[in-house]
Amino acid sequence: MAEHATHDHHAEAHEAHSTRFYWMVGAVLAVITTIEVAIFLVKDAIGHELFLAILFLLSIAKGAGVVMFFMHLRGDARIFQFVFVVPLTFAVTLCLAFLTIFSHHVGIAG
Amino acid sequence: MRKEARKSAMPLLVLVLSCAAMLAGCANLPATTLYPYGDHATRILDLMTPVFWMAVGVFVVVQAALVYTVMRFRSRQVNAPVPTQVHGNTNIEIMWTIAPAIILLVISVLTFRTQAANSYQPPEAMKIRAISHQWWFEFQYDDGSIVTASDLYIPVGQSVQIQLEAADVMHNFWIPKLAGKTYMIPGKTNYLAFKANEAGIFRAFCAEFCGESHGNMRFRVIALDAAEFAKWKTNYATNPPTPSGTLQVIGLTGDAARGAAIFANAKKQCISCHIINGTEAKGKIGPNLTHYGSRQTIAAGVLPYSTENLAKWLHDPASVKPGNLMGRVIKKGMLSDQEIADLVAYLDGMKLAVNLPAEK
Amino acid sequence: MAIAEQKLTSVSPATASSGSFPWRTWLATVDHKKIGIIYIVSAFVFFLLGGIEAMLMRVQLGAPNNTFLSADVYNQLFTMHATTMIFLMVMPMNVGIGNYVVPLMIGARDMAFPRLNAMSIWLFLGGGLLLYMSFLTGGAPNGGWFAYAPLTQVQYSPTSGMDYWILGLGLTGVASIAGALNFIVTVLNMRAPGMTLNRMPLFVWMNLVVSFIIIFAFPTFTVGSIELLFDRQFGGAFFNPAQGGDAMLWQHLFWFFGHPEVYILILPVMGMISEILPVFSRKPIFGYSFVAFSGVGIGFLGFIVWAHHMFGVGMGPMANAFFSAASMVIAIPTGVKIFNWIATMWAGDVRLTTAMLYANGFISMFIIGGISGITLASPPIDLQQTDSYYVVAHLHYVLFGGSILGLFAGAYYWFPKMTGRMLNERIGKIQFWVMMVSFNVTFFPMHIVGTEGMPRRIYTYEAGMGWDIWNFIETVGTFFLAFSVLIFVYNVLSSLRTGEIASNDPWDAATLEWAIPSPPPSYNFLHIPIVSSRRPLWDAKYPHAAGDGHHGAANAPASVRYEYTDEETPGAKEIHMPSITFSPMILSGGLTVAALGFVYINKDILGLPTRVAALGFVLIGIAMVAYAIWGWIVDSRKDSPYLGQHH
Amino acid sequence: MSATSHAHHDEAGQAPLVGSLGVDSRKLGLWAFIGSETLFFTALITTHLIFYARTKAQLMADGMLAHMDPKHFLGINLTSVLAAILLASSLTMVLALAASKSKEWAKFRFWLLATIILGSSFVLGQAYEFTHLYAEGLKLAPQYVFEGETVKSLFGVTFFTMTGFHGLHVTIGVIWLLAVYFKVQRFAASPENPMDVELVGLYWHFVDLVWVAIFTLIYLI
Repeated sequence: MAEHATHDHHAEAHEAHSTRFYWMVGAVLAVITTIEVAIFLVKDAIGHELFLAILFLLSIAKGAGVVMFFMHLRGDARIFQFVFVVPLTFAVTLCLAFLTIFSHHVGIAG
Repeated sequence: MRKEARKSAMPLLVLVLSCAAMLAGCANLPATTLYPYGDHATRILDLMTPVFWMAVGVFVVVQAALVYTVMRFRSRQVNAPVPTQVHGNTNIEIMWTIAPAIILLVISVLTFRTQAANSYQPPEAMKIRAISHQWWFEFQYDDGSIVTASDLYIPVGQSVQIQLEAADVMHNFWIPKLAGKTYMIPGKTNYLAFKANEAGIFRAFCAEFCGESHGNMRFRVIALDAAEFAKWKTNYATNPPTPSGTLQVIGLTGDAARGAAIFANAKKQCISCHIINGTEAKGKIGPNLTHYGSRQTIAAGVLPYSTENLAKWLHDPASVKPGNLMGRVIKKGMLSDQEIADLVAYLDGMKLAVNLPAEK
Repeated sequence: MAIAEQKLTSVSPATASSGSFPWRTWLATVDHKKIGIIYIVSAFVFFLLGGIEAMLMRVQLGAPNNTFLSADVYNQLFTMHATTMIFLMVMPMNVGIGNYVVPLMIGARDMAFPRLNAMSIWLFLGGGLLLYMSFLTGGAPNGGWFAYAPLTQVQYSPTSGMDYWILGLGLTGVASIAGALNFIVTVLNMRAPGMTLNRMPLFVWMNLVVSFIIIFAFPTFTVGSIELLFDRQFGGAFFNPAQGGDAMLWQHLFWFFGHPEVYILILPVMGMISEILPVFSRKPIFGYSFVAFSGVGIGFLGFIVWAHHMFGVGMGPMANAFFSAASMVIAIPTGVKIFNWIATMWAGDVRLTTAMLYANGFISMFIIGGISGITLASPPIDLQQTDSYYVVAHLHYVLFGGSILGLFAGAYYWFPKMTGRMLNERIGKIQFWVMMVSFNVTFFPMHIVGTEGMPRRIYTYEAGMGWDIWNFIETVGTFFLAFSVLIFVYNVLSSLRTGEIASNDPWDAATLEWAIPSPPPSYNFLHIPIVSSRRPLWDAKYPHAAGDGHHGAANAPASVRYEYTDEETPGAKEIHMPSITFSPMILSGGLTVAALGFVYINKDILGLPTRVAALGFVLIGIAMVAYAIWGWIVDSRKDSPYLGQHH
Repeated sequence: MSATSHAHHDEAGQAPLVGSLGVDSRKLGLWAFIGSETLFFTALITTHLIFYARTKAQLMADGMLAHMDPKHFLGINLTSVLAAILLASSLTMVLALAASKSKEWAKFRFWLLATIILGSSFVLGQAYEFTHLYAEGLKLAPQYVFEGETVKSLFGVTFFTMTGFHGLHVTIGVIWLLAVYFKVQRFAASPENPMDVELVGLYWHFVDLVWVAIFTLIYLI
């Protein structure tokens, strides 16, 4: 039944991740970190908006790398993705909502 | 049969009570939200009324459906046959998903209209600053040139914009008959604009729990006709006359002049907290006591104003209003009865010549 | 092959629990049923405490300018009343019933993590005791259960009450999160073969939803209270505007948790109602998936409406409009549930047992609470009603008229399963009517006084406001309400001794817990049942009326049968159940001791001695935790499923 | 994958290896816990961002942002190293897991020990950073002193609370790693070892993930 399917898939996903693969992921993440630091050092040259854009993309890539390959969320049972992605969505909502609300106090109850 | 009667008793009782509620609501009580005298509160009532009737409608329909179902299908024999096993019906589900959605849409639209009207801040509105303290309200006019407390004087027929601030903890500014609540938040400034339609004295409260004497934090709003209001303002701006005359209180003869001396006497502590315009009293901690004789209440709405109550307050502030600051300084017996009588004579002597409207 | 139900007279709980009370098997238990009962009993004790607090407050408010209570005591009482009823009564009562019933309903032998389960109950009790200790140590928390800043800053609330509140609720919070994780894994991973998600009983569904709400909502509260603790003790100023903090931040963090919290309180009860109505209508629930998914929907929406508790703080009309609309939307799934419940009874064979009466009382009262909720969701109306007694009426109609009436329904429904004895139905019905009437007498007038301008949380009010008569009526009502609770206590105590012995399936019910003895043996099911529909037991009894509706009749060979088993049943000995252990209790005790230390960690009550003692408590607590974890690892190895494998 | 490879519904009445969902119960529980922790750290980070924005606005108003920005406290040299350390520890962690699955215990011990050492050095590095910041004038107090000038700001409070709780999580992680290390040392044969390693690994990677966020949002931006 369906559960077995996921579970075989699950097993394969792990065989796929050989030691060499982990080293590669690690290398990529290291490179990303280096770039992050690099652009931080030249941030005045490239302008704030571009700096932020690149930085966000890089760190999202970095986080995604850790979650998908080191934590094996990619290819693992779907339930794990659910219990991680749903709160992550709430978390992002919370962060953005709070930053908006606290950016400026209207001062009218209405 | 008796069971049925009992089962139907419950919603019946609720209906009776809600009728009682409506009747009770019809009475013009001191703080009811159902007898507005201000535009802000009136618009809220105009929104509340249709919503209330929709609510009653929904209530009656659903409760009736519930009671009818239970009574009609109550098991009548011990081993009745297994009823038909109905598992659901998508069309019905969709229907009763949409039906409430429509009602809510209507309510929302009405709501947004009222929000727009009530949050509008008229540029021509008269600006008044309200600062909440544990546990009393301070009011400032004309950038602080007029400072008073516990009585908020406003003109009738002109929009006022209250600038709401808090000196210590969070408070909530509520004049049920004039406007809905707005919080007074330390570190933030809120604004509430409303207009009184009729002259009158209105009850008002702090509605947010703000510590020990939250229950004792009230004030009065006094709406005066434009002319009368102008008069009040000019009178208030002029310093009180030099104290003179005597007053019979708590069986003693209080002397205003002596009272003034006691008040000014640093040892008696009054001036370390209170201001009286045109005197040496420059304390900023407590309420400004200028023209105190015209106050509607004593200790921020705890006692109605009277020379007896004022004496009672001065005798032992802590017992009148638990936890208040003055009670920590002026302990029972620190002022002799004669001193109290003199102080009362002094404070009561400072009266403004203003014709006050009736309580509404 | 309808199964003939034979009365069980052999195993009577009286004989089972005769002789000296087996303390050890309870204090060290990891059995979800025993743990559930400890939850239920302790939650009920807290219910009585919270009720006493409420009555004291009502006496004070019974007359204007009353001096029965001092202002400060009153403030402590309303703070503790709310804190108790929310965190120490309704939540743990839901958890307790869920703990007992959910594994049975899904055909499991225990929760996924029995020791973690034991830790949760002891941690919850530790937190509750810590909270109540504050009464004896210089003042209970007095800042309201919402603890609005900056009133809860140390300069405005100098007693240790709020520190007890922070740390006590911290412990219960950890217990709740641990419990929720346990429920999630149990429901998702411990279901009997064939018990697919869309065959789960709705009570299980709601417990799953609520568990997710708990683990997603509690962290913001935890962070908020940690920051508050830093403010009060470690020189922070998160919520202290005078030093650059922000009072609004607390409110947003608190209500981001606080609003989902109200669904944590109500959804499991809605689940109970969705079990009870079908059984006593002898019909399946109407619109199973709509009822289930409306619960899920409410759970999700609950996370985007928090600021409707703050319409008055000046977020502006646009923000208010958004949160207002979102809140209104929640009324739709709620309405769907109510309509489906009524439709479930429609054309059914409605048997008005006490449980069924309470279920209907729940619906009837919840409708009122829901409707008053709609008015509160409209910002302009809310600005008149918020912080007035209207809100007190609203929240009691959903929390008492909702949660607590529903919990009584659950109590009458599952008491036979838990104790092996029936509750007395006649007394039960009397209690129901006394409670319904006195509940409305107590709380309905609050709508009126609220509309007439009575602010909430005031310890006194002046005469002549038109509030006196209603307040007096409310106070009288409270005493009858208390009386109805006493009737229940009497019913429980007498039924435990002399109540009719309960068979496996006294209500002719549909779900798995009724297939096994009342009370069930430690291992629950001798043979793990194989499930092929939403009403496994019903389908076994009434094959001609079987099936899920959309699958037609049962589509796979089910193996659901009554089991008449006990600890001596052949084969029972071979079932390996986790062995009892004190480690969870020691761990919870350690955390409680450490929390007590933290209350005083930076206080100058006796100067240095206090700090030293506090530090000592913290260290002892940590040591106990370390010791307990070691013992825990040893025990878990002892009956690790991996080592239990044979192949 | 060892835990799932003995897939069958056990009669042990205990947390089964693989339940009705086809996953390991402890792993499911830990993932849900990580989900909960995500919101915990989000709340802490959001608090910090809100108050940093406020400090910045206030400094900008006073025209002091250029030289009084609290970010001047946070040299990124040390933090970049810390970030690299934690990232490396994630790699060694996953290598240890792989080794444990292929039952290469020598390799496993090496990589797990490496993870422990890297983790501990992160904690030490953070301890050094904290003492350093205290010496420089950034304290757990609603103001900081920078070049003799005092600025009213919650930067210190929010920063230390947030990074402190992350550090606490790393510390707990190190203790957990040690426990697993010695447990495997003691019972090399026991079949649940790989799952024990996977669990501590998940937690460890999550802690690393939080640092990725903090490093970007707090240090770099």
